[in-house]
Amino acid sequence: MRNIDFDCKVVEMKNIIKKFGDFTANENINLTVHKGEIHALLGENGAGKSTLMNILYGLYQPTAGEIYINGEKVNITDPNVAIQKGIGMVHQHFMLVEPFTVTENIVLGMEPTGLAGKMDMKKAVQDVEEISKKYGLYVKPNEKIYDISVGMQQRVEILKALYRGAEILILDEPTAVLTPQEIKELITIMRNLTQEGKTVIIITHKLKEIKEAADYCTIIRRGKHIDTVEVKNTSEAELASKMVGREVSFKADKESKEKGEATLRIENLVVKDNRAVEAVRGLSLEIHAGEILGIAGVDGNGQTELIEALTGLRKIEAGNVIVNGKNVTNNTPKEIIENKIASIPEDRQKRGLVLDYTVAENMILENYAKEPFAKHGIMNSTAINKFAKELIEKFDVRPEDEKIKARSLSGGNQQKVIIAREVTNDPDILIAAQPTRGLDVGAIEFVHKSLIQQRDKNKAVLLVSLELDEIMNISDRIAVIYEGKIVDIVDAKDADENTLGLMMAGGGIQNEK
Amino acid sequence: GCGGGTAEEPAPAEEPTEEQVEEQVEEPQLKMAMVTDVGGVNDESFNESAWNGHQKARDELGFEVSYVESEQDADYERNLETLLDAGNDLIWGIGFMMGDAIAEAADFNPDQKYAIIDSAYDDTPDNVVGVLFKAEEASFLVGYIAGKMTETGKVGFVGGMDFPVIHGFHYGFMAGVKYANPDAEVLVQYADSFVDAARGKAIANQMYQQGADIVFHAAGGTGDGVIEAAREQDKYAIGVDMDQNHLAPDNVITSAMKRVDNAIFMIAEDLKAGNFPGGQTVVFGLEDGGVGIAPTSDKHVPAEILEEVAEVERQIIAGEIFVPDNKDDYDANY
Amino acid sequence: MKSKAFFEKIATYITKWTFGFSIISIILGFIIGAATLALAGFNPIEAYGIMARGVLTRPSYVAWTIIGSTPIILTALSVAFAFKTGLFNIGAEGQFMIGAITAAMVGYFVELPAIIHIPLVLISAIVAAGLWGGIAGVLKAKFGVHEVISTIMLNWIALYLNNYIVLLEGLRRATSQRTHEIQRSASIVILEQWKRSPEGREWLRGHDFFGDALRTPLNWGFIIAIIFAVIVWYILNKTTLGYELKAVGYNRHAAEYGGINVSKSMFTSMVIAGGLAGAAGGLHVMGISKSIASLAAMEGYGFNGIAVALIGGNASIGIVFAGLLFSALQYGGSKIQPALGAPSEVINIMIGTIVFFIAMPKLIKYSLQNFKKKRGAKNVR
Amino acid sequence: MLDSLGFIIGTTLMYSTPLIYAALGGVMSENSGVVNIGLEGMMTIGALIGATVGFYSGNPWLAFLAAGMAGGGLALLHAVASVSYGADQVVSGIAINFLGPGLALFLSRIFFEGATMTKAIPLDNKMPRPIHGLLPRNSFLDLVFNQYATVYIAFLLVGVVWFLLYRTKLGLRIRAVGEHPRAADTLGVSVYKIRYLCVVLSGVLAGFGGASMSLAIVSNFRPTLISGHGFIALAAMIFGKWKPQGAMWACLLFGVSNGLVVYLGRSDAPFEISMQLLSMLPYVLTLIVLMGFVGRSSAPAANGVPYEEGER
Ligand SMILES: Nc1ncnc2c1ncn2[C@@H]1O[C@H](COP(=O)(O)OP(=O)(O)OP(=O)(O)O)[C@@H](O)[C@H]1O
Ligand SMILES: Nc1ncnc2c1ncn2[C@@H]1O[C@H](COP(=O)(O)OP(=O)(O)OP(=O)(O)O)[C@@H](O)[C@H]1O
Ligand SMILES: [Mg+2]
Ligand SMILES: [Mg+2]
Repeated sequence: MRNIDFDCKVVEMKNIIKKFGDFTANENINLTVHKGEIHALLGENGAGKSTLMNILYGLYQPTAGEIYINGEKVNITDPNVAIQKGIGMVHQHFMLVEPFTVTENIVLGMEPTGLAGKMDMKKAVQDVEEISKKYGLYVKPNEKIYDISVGMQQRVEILKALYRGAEILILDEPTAVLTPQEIKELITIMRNLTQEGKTVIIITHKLKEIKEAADYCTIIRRGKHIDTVEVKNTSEAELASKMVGREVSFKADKESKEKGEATLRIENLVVKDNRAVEAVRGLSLEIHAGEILGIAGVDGNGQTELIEALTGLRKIEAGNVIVNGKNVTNNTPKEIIENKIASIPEDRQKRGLVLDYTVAENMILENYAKEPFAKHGIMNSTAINKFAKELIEKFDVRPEDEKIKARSLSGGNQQKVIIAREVTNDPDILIAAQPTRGLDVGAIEFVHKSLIQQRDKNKAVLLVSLELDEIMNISDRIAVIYEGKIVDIVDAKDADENTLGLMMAGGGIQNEK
Repeated sequence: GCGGGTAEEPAPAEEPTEEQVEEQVEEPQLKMAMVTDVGGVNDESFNESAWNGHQKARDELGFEVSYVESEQDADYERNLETLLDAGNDLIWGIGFMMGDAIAEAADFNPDQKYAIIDSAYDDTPDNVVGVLFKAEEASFLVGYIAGKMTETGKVGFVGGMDFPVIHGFHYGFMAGVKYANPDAEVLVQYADSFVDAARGKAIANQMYQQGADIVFHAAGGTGDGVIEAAREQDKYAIGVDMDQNHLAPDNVITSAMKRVDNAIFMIAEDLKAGNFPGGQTVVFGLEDGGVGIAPTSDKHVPAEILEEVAEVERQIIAGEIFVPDNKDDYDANY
Repeated sequence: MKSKAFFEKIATYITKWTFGFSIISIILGFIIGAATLALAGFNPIEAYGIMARGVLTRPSYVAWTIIGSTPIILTALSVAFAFKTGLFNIGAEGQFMIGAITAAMVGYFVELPAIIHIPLVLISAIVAAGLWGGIAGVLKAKFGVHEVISTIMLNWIALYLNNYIVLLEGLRRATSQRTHEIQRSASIVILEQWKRSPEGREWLRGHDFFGDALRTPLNWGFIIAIIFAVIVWYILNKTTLGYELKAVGYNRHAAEYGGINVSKSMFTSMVIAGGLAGAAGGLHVMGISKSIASLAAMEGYGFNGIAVALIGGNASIGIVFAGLLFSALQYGGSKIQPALGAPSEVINIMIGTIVFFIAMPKLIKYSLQNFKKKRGAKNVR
Repeated sequence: MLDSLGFIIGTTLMYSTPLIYAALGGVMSENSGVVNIGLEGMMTIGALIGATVGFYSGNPWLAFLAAGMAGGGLALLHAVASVSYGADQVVSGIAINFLGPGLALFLSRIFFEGATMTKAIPLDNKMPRPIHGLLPRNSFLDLVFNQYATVYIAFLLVGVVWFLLYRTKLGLRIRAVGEHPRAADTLGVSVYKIRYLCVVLSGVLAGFGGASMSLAIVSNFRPTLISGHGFIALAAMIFGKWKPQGAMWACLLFGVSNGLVVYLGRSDAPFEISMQLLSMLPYVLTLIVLMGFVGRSSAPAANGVPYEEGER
C-alpha cells in the first residue's frame, strides 16, 4: 500500500512566475508534493511543465516566486544546489553523451578519482552495478549509449539521479518512447522508489499512466495552475478536459473500408544500420490501397532503417521494394518521391524541415523545381507564397505567416507544416513515422484525422509508431516488428495490447538469440 | 592572415621627429624616397641596405628621405604614386619586381626622376636610372675565400629560388671556389622559398653532414636557418647582401655584400651635383664599391687569404678574371 | 530621461538593421586603432586625417581604392557563397592564384581581338579556378575530407604551382621571375592605348579630373565585380540552384530527404566559389599586374576575402562596401607610413578588432540594452 | 644510408615539433567544443615574445613560458568572444589571425628600436639540447636524438594531453562539454569554466609552438617566421580526428614529407626533379592519405556550437 507522509512537504513551489522575454511560460504556479508520493504534472505542450521543473532543478531562475524543500526556503541557483538538496531530474530530451559509456554518463560530474585526478573506472563501474541492482534498474555499465535501447537509456538517466542520492525524482515525459512492458516496469520502479521513501514527480500527456501510477495530479494550462486533484477520484475524461479546456474524443472514429490491391510490396529486405550491422533482416510486407498498416515495435528493431530504405535515404543490401508494380529498389529519394511515395519523417527537425527556411520555403521542399514554383531554374516567390498561404489556412498552422522561419514554430505546428506538404503531394503511399511524438492531444487528433483521410482517399498508409495505443487506434492491420523481421500481422479488430506487447518484446517466438 | 599577409613594416617611430627637426633647420632640401618590395624595410637585405643609403644621404647630403612598404605585388604602382604626390625629387624602386611599375610611372610622369635597383631596360627612359649590381663578383670573392678555407674540400650553396638574380650569386660563387681550389666540390640546393627557415636549416645540415664545412646562402629568411645550422654544427657560413656576421659572430666568416646603400648614396650625390644619370643603366661592381665582402671578414679569414682576395679583386676589376653570372658562362669557362 | 528613450530607439533600430552590428564594430575598430596609435606615440586624429585625405581628396586616390577593392570583393563573394552553402572556403587564396596563372597564360599565348580575348581570358580563369575549387568539393563529397584541410593544402599546392609555371621557359621573361605581359588585347584597363597616345596625353593634360583619375590603371574589374555580386545574390535568392545549395547548407539531412543531391550540391558550390576567386585572380592580371611573378609567400587575397565577407555579413551589398572599406584602410594605411612613420600594422589590428566585434553581436546587443530599462536587461540571461 | 635515414628522421622531428604544439592546442580547444582557427595568430605572438624574452633575459625557459602566456592571452580574447558572448567561433578565430601578427610586429618595434626582426639569441641562451655532445657528431643516433628540449617536450605533451583527456575526470568533463554541453550542465559541470580553461590552454600550447620556432629551430623572430604553420596544425588536428595521438601522427607525416623534399632535392640526388614540384609533396601527400586511408573524420558533436547556460 502507498505510504505518503502528509506532514512532510518535500517540495513547495509558491507563486512561481517565469518569463522568457515578454512570453510568460509560468504564471503564479503553486505546487505541493509530499514525501513518498507520486505526483503527476499534466498539461498540453508548452503549458509550462518542463519550465516549472527546470526551475525546481535550478536550470532556470524564476522571475518571481519561492521554493521550499522539506519546509526550508531555498534559492536553487544551479543544478549543483538542486543535487545537494536531493533533487534529481530525468529530462524530456535525454541528456546522455552518446559516445560515452553508461558508467561514464552516470558518474559524470561526481567521478570517483584516484591520485592526479585520474579516474577510478573500476570503482565507478562497481558503484553503478551496485545501485542498478539495488533499485532493479538493469543496465550494461560498459556499453556505449548509442549501442543501447531507449529503455535502457532511460534507466541510465534515472540511475544518474539516484547515483547523486536523489530523494526527489523528476521524470519529464519518461514514457513517450517506451513499450507497454517498459512502461509497466517503469511504474513498478517508481513504486519501489516511493517504498524507499523517495518522492516522484512525473510529467506526462498520458492519462492512462496517471490513473495507473500517480497519487496526485496537478494540471497546468497555458502556464496557469488549473487544479490539483487526487487521482483515484477522477476520470481520464475529466483530466483531459481540465488539461485542454474542452471535451476531447479519444477513439479516432473511422468507418471500416474494403482494402484494394497491394500498392507497396516489400520483399525480404535487408538493410544495415550506421554501424554496418544488419538492422532489417529479410523483411517482407504488403500494404494495400485504402488501408492503414501499423508497424508496432520497440525502438531500435529496424524501424528507422526500414523507413530510410523505403525513402531512398539508406542503401538496400538485398531484397526489393515494389511500388505499383514498379521496382524502386535503391532509387534516389527524388525518384522515390516521383513514384508517389510521401513520408512524414520520424525526426521532424533533422529530416523534415530546414529550420532556417521560411514556412513557405519548407512547404515546397520536394517541389521547388516544379512549376508553378519555378520555371527554367528561376523561382517564383508569388506562386510559392500563395501556395503556402493556402496550406497554412487549410491545415491551421499557427502563427498564420508563411514568411517566418520554421525554427520559430512550435513542435506541433512544425509537424503540421510537414503533413500539409506531404499530403498535398497527393501520394499513393504515405509513410508516417512517429507522427505524433511529443504532440498534445489536440495536435494528435489532427494528425490522426489526416492519416485516416488519406486512407479513405484509397491511399496506402504505413504507420510506424512506438505508441501502441496509437497503432491500435487507427490501423486496419498491425504488423509487429522484432529484430528486423515482421514476426506477425494481425487485424486491428482482434488485436490485444498484451499479446502485441509480448511479441514486440520478442516473446511468442521461439527461435531467437 | 597566413603567409606573407603581414610582411609590412614602416619607419621607426623616431624617424619623423628627426625629419621635422631638420625641416626647420635646413633650407630647401632635396627629397628622396623609396618603395620597398614585399620583403619590407627590415629585411636584413637590400631593402634595409637601401634605407641605410637613404639615411646616409639624409645625414651627409641633407636630403629629406622617407619610404613606403609594399604588402603585395599590386601595391607598387600606387605606392610610387604616393611618393610622387609627396613631391619627391627622386623616387627609388627597390627590387626587380618593381621594373614594370617604374616604367609605367616614368612614362606617365616624364618630369619625375625615378631609379630602380636590380633592373635594367632595353631603352631606359630619360627620367629613369637602372641600377645593377655585379653580385657575382662579390660571390666570386666569398667563393674564393671558401675555396681557400675549406678543410674538407667541400662547400655548399643554398639558393632561395631558382631564377636569374640568384644565379649570379650561384655561379659567381662556384667560379670563385673553383678558382681558389680546382678540386673542391660545391654542393648546391635551392630551397624554393625565401621564408622557410626550417628548410634552410635542414638543407644546410644535410650539406654539413655530407662533409661541407662552409655554406653560402642567398635565400633571405630561409638563410636564417642556414646560419643557425652553422652555429649548431659549429661550422662556417657566408652571409649575403649585408654583413650578417652579427647573426652568428663565430660562424659567419664573411658576407657577399651588395652595397645598395653605396649605390643609392652615389646616385644621390650625382643628383645633388645636378648630373643625374637619367636614361642610363648604372652597373655597380667591385670597381666602385657597389659590391664587396663584409668588413668583418678579418675576424675569421686569415690575413694572407684576405691579401690574395685583394689581388683577385684587382684582377677582376682589371678584367683579367672572368666572372660568370649564369650556367652557360660558367660551364664555358670552368 | 529623454536621451534614454532616444538611445533606446537607436539601440532597437541598430539591433534590427542587418548591418547595424558591422557599423558599430567598425567604429569600435577605429577607436581601438586610435588607442594603439596613441600608445605608439602618434596623434590618431592626425593619422586618420592623413588616411582620409589620402583616400578621398583626389580622383586618383579614389580610383586606387576602387582598384584595390576589386579582388577582395570577389574573393569575399567566393567565401560568402561557400559559407551560405555550409562550406568554409579557406581556399580562395589558392583559387585566386590559379585564376591569375590561367589568365597570364591565356592572355599571353593567345592572340585575338579584345572583344573575344577579354571574355576568353576571364572565362578560362574562372573555369580553371572553378575546377580547382571543385577538387575540394569532390574530396568532401566523395571521401569526406574536411574542406578546411583540403583547401589549406590546395593553397600551398597552388603557390608552388605558380612558382613552377612562372619559371617555365617561354612564359618567363628573360632575366626575371615574371611572366611576359599579357597581350594588350587582354587588358581591361580603361582607354589604355588612348591614354598612352600623344593626343590622349594632350587631352588628359587639359582635363584635371580625368587626367588624374586615368593616371591609375583604372579598369573594368570593379564593374565586373559588382556584376558578379548581383549574380551571386540572384543565384542564392532567386534560383532553384540557390534553393538547393542553401538547403544543403542549412540542413543536409532535410535536403537529402527532399530529393536534393547533396554531394552534387557541395561540388557545385565549391566550383562556383572557386570560379569567383578565379575571376578575382583573372581580373587582377588583366587589370593591374598584367603578369604573374614567383611568390615568396601567399599574398593574402583569399584571407582578406574572408575578413571582408564577414564584415559584409556574407551579403552581396555588404561585401561590396566592406571591400571598399578594407581597401581604403589598406591604401590609407600605406600613407601614414611616409607621412608620420606610424606603424602600418595598426591597420591589421584595426581590421582584426572590427572582425572580432562582428563575431559577437551579443556583446554589442547587451551593451546597447543597458540603455534600455532595467526590466529589459533582466530578461537577458 | 643509415645517415640519410637519420637525417630524414631528424628533419622530420624538427619540422613536426611546432606543428605538434599547435595541433595539441587545437585538440584541447575543439574537444571542449570551441573551434580554434586562430592558432596561426597565437603561434605568431608566441614566437615574437619567445624571441624577445629569450634575447633580453637570456633564459630560454622563462622565454618559453612567456611565449605560452602570450599565446594564452590572445586565446583569452577568443574565449571571451566564443564562450561568454556566443560569438561565431570561426569569425573570432579569423580576427585572432589579424590581431596576432599585427600585435607581434607592433611589439617588436617597441622592443627592438623599430625593427620587426629581433636580434639573434646566443647559442648558449637558446633551448638546451639535453644530450648534445654525448653522441658522435652526425652519427645516426646523434642525428635522431640530439634534438632541442622543445622536441622532447612536444612528444611528452602528446602523452600528457592524451592522459588528461581520456584518463582523468577533467578530461571526461571536457569531452562531455564538447559532445553534449547541456548534459554536462544539468550535472553541475560548468560549461563556461571548462571551455575557458581549454581555449586558454590551446593558446598556451600554440604559443609554445611559436616559441619552438624562434627559440630552437632558429634564434630570432621575423614577420615571415610563422607562415601557415597554424593552418597546417589545424589541418593536422582534423586529420588526426581531434585526438592528440592522431594529430601527432599527422604532424609527423607532414614533417617526414618535408624531410624527403630536402633529401630528394640534394645536388647528388639520383634523379633531377624540379624543386617547386617537389615542394608540393607534403600537401599532396596529406590529401592522398586523407582520401585513401583516413576517410570521414568526425568532430565533437557540439564543436563550434555556442552554448548558453540556462537556455533550452
Ligand atoms: N528557453 C526558453 N526561451 C523561450 N521560451 C521558452 C523557453 N523554454 C520554454 N519556453 C516556452 O515556454 C513554454 C513552456 O515550455 P515548456 O517546455 O515548459 O512546455 P511543456 O509544458 O514542457 O510542453 P511539452 O509538453 O511540449 O514539453 C513553451 O511555450 C516554450 O516555448
Ligand atoms: N528557445 C525558445 N526561444 C524563444 N521562443 C521559443 C523557444 N522555444 C519555443 N519558443 C516559442 O514558444 C512557443 C511554444 O513552443 P513549444 O515548442 O513549447 O511548442 P508547444 O507549446 O509544445 O506546442 P506544440 O504542442 O505544437 O508542440 C513557440 O511559438 C515557440 O516559437
Ligand atoms: Mg512541444
Ligand atoms: Mg516539456
